[in-house]
Amino acid sequence: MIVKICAEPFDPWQETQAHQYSASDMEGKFGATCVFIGTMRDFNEGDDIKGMTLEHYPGMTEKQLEKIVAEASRQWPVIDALVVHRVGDILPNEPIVLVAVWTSHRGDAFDANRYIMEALKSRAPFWKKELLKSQAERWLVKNTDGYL
Amino acid sequence: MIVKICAEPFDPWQETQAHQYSASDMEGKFGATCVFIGTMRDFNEGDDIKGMTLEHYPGMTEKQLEKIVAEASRQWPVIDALVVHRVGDILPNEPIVLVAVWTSHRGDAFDANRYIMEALKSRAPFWKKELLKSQAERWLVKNTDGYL
Amino acid sequence: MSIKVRYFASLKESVGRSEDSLEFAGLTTVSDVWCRANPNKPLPSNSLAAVNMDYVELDSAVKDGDEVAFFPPVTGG
Amino acid sequence: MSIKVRYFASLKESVGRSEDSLEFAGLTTVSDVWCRANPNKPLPSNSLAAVNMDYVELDSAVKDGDEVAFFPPVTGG
Repeated sequence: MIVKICAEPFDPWQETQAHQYSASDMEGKFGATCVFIGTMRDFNEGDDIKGMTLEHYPGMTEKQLEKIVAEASRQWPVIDALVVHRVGDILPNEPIVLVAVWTSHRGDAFDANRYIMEALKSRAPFWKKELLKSQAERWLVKNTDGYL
Repeated sequence: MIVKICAEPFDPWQETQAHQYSASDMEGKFGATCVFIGTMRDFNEGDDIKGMTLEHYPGMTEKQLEKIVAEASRQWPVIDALVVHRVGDILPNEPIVLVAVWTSHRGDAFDANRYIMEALKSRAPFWKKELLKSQAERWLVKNTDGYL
Repeated sequence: MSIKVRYFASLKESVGRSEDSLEFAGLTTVSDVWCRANPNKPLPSNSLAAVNMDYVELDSAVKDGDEVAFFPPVTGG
Repeated sequence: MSIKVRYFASLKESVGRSEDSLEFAGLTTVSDVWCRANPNKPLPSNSLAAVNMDYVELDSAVKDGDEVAFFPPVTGG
């Protein structure tokens, strides 16, 4: 189980692949992998967005993410999990968050991944400030719920 | 939306990355990507598995998969989707199926992906025959439900 | 009329062939196609059937030129 | 006792600094820490608080050496 905060752009496919290939004891043991990637869009609430700055609370962010992954692992039989989250200045089309979960069966992979994503969105201390095309800046006020 | 049947081993990360990068009109437009990968395990129902042969019904398989993706796209606002499924002789640790879904919001990506996976498991004409370490062969009789 | 019949997976192994070409006169259904092709063998109860690559019920009508397929429950993914 | 106070995001901008070091005597709670550090400014109602990097309620006790943080609702992911 790995949690990483990343100040530079990252490639979610490479991260997931590298993590899986490095865990050679998982070979042949997992049947299901669910990966979620959140990517920065170039629009939000009707405005064109030029970029975004992601602030975090070093130390607390990692602590909360590790807690969330541990909670998911208690609720579902998670074989391995990887969480990568960007901080700093982000451009549209760049990945913000990657959550990957390896399990034996598909239902558990979906459920555990979604649990981690929802918990991350509501509890991991990150804050987004958007830079609009008009040069105005604004803090995002709250995250939306991922269940309808 | 692309559906592919693949007679050779494939790299799910490369496939997803290549698909996303080739769809340049999606750049900055999607916020969520959910990827599911089913991988062959080296054990099943208490037996060690050496390999597996996946048979399909060429033509009908593609037709059913395209139908399933179209159904998902009617139920959720899917921006793009990719389905890749192996056929032929498969070894443990090789990917069997890849489903990737791009949407604006995370809930839709999870829901649409899971819908496609469940429908694929119950309706896409594929059949698995396992080769046990004992050299015995057996057809899998049925797929399990992915919801508990 | 002329009907192509296809078999897959364990059903293919149990009938011992992967396809049949039937020629006969008159209207018919999917289950009649099975009986004509396999007169002494009942269709296993959990079998699925397709006509022209779409799932159908066993009492569906079949017309000239159709491709009828029989196979066990699917196990992909 | 000595308490380190930290502020993040819009709350950091609105108080105009990222941290404070408080020294005082006696027991106290998280909301007392806010009042000592920001005597003329009420804590915005939707603010979250943490002690030593764990979420806490505003009436939680604070002890010598704790790091107390205040921040707006989180918006990661």
